[in-house]
Amino acid sequence: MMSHVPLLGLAVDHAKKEEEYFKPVFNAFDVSKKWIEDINPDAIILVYNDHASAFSLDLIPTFAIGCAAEFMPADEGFGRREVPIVPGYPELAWHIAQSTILDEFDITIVNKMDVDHGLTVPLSLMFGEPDEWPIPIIPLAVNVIQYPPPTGNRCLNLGKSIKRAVGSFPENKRVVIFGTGGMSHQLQGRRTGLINQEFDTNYLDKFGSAPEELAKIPHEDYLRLAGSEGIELVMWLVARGAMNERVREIHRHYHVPISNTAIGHLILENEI
Amino acid sequence: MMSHVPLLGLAVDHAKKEEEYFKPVFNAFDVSKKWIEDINPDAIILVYNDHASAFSLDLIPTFAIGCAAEFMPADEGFGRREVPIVPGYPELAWHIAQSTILDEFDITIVNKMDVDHGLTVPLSLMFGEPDEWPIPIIPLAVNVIQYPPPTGNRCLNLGKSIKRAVGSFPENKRVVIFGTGGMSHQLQGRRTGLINQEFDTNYLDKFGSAPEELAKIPHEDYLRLAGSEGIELVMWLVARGAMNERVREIHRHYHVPISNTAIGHLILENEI
Amino acid sequence: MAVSKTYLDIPGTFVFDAEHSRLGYPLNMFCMSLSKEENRSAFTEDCKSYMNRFEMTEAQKQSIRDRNWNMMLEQGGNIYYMLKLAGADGTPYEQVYAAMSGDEPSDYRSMMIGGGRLPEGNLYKSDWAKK
Amino acid sequence: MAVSKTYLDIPGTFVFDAEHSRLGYPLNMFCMSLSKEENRSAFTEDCKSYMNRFEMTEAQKQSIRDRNWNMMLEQGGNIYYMLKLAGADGTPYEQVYAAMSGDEPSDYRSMMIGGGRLPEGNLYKSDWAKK
Ligand SMILES: [Fe+3]
Ligand SMILES: [Fe+3]
Repeated sequence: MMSHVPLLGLAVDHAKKEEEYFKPVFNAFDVSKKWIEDINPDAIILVYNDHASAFSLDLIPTFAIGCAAEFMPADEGFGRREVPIVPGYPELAWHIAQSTILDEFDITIVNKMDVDHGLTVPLSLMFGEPDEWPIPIIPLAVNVIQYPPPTGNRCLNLGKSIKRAVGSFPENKRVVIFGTGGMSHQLQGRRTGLINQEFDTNYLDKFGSAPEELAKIPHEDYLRLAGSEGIELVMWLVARGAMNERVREIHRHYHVPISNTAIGHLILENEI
Repeated sequence: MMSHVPLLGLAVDHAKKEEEYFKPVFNAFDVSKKWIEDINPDAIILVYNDHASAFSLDLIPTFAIGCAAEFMPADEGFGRREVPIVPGYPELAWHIAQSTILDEFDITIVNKMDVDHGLTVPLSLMFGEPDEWPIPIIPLAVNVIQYPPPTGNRCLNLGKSIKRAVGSFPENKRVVIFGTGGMSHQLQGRRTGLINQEFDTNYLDKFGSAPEELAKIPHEDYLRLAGSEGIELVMWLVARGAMNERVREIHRHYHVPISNTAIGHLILENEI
Repeated sequence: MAVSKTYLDIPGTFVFDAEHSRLGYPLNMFCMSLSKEENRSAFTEDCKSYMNRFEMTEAQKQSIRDRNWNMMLEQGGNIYYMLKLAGADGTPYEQVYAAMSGDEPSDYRSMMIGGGRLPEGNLYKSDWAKK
Repeated sequence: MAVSKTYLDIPGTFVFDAEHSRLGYPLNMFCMSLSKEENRSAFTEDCKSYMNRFEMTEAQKQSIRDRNWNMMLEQGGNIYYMLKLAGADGTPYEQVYAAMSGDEPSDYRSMMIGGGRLPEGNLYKSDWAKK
């Protein structure tokens, strides 16, 4: 059994550290940086979405798990992002892949994949600008661009299956899982700029205590109430599912706006 | 509701029509050719596996559905197979993709894909050598090369979800589904050449009447009893799941060997 | 499972569903191609013949030539793909958002800093019809 | 779900699971590359430097040089990939099967025409140990 599956819900995309504007958010991460340094986990499962970098409309996996030994930062049109190569964890990633497929999740196994800002920005927020990332990463890409993404319920259940997988890994490892994306935002159309603080607050309130309730939110409600890109929040539920039923909140931060987005940030730990 | 979801279990791979050796098998397809001509369906869903042509170890989708308007025959090392371009059916394929994802199957949507002999050989067997394939095809690729493939139960349930999807398509269409692959065979190692006629006969006997029982067969039993490549039989269960609970057998043929493989061939129609 | 499209009454929003994705395929793949330097150069040098590499409709090409972001969306564009065109142009994303919203960039920025567009009055097409 | 590997006691069989796939990745990707004419030519012209494009172990390269199919399997080869090498060589698949089985091609063919290898005595490693 693993001793610990804490969760970290990150919600910053597209952030540029150098800008003054972002300072309050980066400051909020000081707590989180300290927290992960203390936890010092053996692996991070990073639930994120690819933004037309590794995948395109030619091939859209609903869930894809990165099993490679390393992942190159993607060239998103400005050359590769100047961050360290992302180290993988093939043994554990393959174990999760095999285990979740036998558990009837239809995951796509990926052995070669570039990872874009969706994965590397959360790392930068948590670890700053090191020469090497300090912890191996298992990328778990979720389709949230092509409608329909997986349902919230499916995401929560995948998380539960991942928890079982990590629990049955022959070695006892401390694993942290990041759920990224969201919170409410809309990047397109005449309604662009929609932010729903009430929706987000409710989500943050229930995330620890009543995830099954959040898992019932239909796609249409995300799209309507949290903005067309707010549907990324289903990715948080994968991370939540991987935790115990009972969790305690270690840290919470909510801020509007970063660019066009409400950003929320939550650290939970398992109650044992 | 759709009026009809017949199933065709095909099990010939790697066959070369010109060889005398294959004549008995091709003759057995005369019934099937006549049958499909009479049915004259609006679409064929073709459940098959890719043989390192469209996919590789770099990316292994458990289930992938082809939503493109057409699919090129793959170059498998001898130039593209000289068969017509495979026409797709984007409206229905996308409908199935959306519907099964909302139904919590984690399908990979594919909009560009070459199709190899796993898909085109069954077409040749059913339609001979036409200038154009007479019916649009929806390719459904299943991973059966990388262990673990989806469980038999998962395949059967995907079939049921496909049935619901076809049933909710706004237009009433006659759809045939081909399950391909199998039957018992082993292509590798010192045990190569294993054929298990008892296993195959039991499979054919229960396929119509007791698919839930077959869906419980664990992977290990396929590997041990039906040969390491016999596990391809799980693909038949997708097709079976897409049919009514009660079906009638229209045609059956079983022959050993084609090359290294026991070939079985079964046509079922829904009991209404 | 039947696919209901009740999301169609969300105002000012394009849900990137099957219909949109099929319509927008060539436009989005065009945008994505601009991630590569060599493609950006080819596009800059001769935008007409570069665009012809993709099987876009005349309306799609027009929307690109005009950098008319809402028209791209109507023609099946997906914002994540479209932002690659903005990136290639060096256009700040905020400018694209403001353009789609129909506001002046400074007004748009003020709205965002003030907490963004409120949900009230922005959830149903019928809300907007009243305006 | 725990991943049990009770299939390891099937005789004369390599299950292409995670361990095998990781081990065989460069060998299989090498084989797959031979689907392309240009790669086949490059391999034929200078097999050593062509093989060096893939990060194979010495044992993997040896198994390829020797066309030792069972050794390829031991080194993580997957038969569907390996058959691309046979295809590039123009070796009939039946010859590969016979070679792996350890039989003379004519004996192997007779066995297949006679109904194939029987399951009896071929289901457990312990069956083979008795022989
Ligand atoms: Fe995002
Ligand atoms: Fe096969």
